[in-house]
Amino acid sequence: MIKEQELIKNIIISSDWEEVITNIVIDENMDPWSIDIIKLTDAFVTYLNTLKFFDFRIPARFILVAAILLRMKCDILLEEEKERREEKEITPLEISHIKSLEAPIKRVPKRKVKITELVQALQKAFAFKEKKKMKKIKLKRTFETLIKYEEDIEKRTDNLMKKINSYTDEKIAFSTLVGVWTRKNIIYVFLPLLHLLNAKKIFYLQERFFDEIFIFTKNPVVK
Amino acid sequence: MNKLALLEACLFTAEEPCSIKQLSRILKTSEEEIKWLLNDLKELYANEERGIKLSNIGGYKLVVKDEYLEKVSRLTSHADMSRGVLRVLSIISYYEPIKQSEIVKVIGNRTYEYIKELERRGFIKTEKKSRTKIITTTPNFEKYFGVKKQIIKKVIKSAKSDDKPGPEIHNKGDEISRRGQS
Amino acid sequence: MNKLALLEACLFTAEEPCSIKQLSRILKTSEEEIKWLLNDLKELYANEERGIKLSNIGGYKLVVKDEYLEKVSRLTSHADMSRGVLRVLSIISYYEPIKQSEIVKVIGNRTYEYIKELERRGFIKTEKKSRTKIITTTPNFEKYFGVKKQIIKKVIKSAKSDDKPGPEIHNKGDEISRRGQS
Repeated sequence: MIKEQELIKNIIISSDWEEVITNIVIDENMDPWSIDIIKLTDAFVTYLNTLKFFDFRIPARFILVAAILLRMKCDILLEEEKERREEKEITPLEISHIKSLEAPIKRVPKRKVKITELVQALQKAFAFKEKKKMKKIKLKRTFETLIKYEEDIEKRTDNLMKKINSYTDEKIAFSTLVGVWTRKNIIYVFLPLLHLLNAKKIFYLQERFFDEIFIFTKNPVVK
Repeated sequence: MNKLALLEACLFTAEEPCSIKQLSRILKTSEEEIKWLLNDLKELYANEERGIKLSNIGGYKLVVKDEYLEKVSRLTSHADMSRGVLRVLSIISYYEPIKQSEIVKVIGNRTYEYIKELERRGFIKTEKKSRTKIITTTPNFEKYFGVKKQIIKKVIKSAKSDDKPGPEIHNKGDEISRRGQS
Repeated sequence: MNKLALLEACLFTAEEPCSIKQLSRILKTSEEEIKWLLNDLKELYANEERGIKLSNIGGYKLVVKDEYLEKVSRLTSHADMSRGVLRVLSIISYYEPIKQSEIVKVIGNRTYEYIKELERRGFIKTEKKSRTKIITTTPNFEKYFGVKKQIIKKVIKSAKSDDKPGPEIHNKGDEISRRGQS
């Protein structure tokens, strides 16, 4: 709407329609051919409704400018249509008999390897070996951490169930259980929650994706 | 360090034709001197005992002399232009001046990129006319193929009178490729 | 048609070094004459005004003279050795004599094809020993880099000592792997 309101202001203060078009292009940096005239009219009606005093010169100028913009749009659409028709009318070239030219040969200039490059290659080979070693170590560590997590999942599930039971409300928001909203905390609650859900010890409801998840101790649907 | 030798090494190694500006940067000398050196090199290659020459199409580079092209072509597997680009260039050379839209009609949308490449390499020039481009070949086109435009056109036309079916557009061994033997 | 010129055109164009046999087929002349012509060409390039020379490593081809290599190398993106091949060659030059199986451990299965290429180009020779191959560099290796093996090794070692002691290529400490470092 803002664009249209600017335009109306432009129409009111300009002295003639040429000035309006000039202002559209220079001040508003707009393409006069792409102005949505329906939106513009709607905005104008809104504008008229806010007026306490009615100046007939303004609607008259507005109608003139709108008509000119409409005319410009028609012209360009007609021109495009004409061009499209012309393009369709192009008789396809007869090319089946044209043999393709054969390209002259291309020599690919290659250069010799420099001795510095030989040295760099060796350094890369060493780095490569190092990387391989590092990868193995990293992988090992990751596994170790994962296993550690697995170990106390039962304990965490029990703790979470106790926490859920401690609430008197029949529905508890997931965010309440998480407390401080950090990635670690979320996962720390979410994983045991999945276990409880799987064991059918709790039920959940989420209206829309990414919305709050509500946890119930009794099946809310049955109720 | 010999300047003429370094110039030769540059032109021998360069993948793309070199500009005088570029050469003057590498040789650390004036563009004026580069022009002199290029001239010396040209004279050096003029000797009939030499199989290469200095080419100046879109820049300077060393190329095999025309008369030896055919004989050495089997030593490299690379063509200098993709088949699509060559096909468009053939159509242009046959019909020029020709509208870009007419080529698009038969070749499809890749025409635009082919034409851009041909223009970049200086084989064609385009002139905007209302909404399309009018395309013609340039003198570089003749220079590159080493034959006059009229002869190229004749070659293509004579293919028509043979009345061969179309699909072998890209077959090897048409007359132009044999120019090396003439 | 000038034979010397055609020979030059061949060596200029060829992607791979040419054998005398191959050249004699293209020039339609005896191998004896090819040898004479190659000699003529070599003399022609000996002039200090020339930036290129005749190389004879695993066959004949034209290459840029060593002293201009550094200045012109950025003009092409193609080195005449792939990165993988170069990496394997660098390992061989540092540790030689080295077992093929030891290189496979670092580089992986592509080692086999890289070694085949290096052997074909005459940079290394292999000697079968029980289940693996023992690899050493050849005089062509020195010739290509234009420096003695000992100097190449010194350069590599000094570059190595800049950083941490080289992570050993060989997990198992057999004698072969350590000889190169002594």
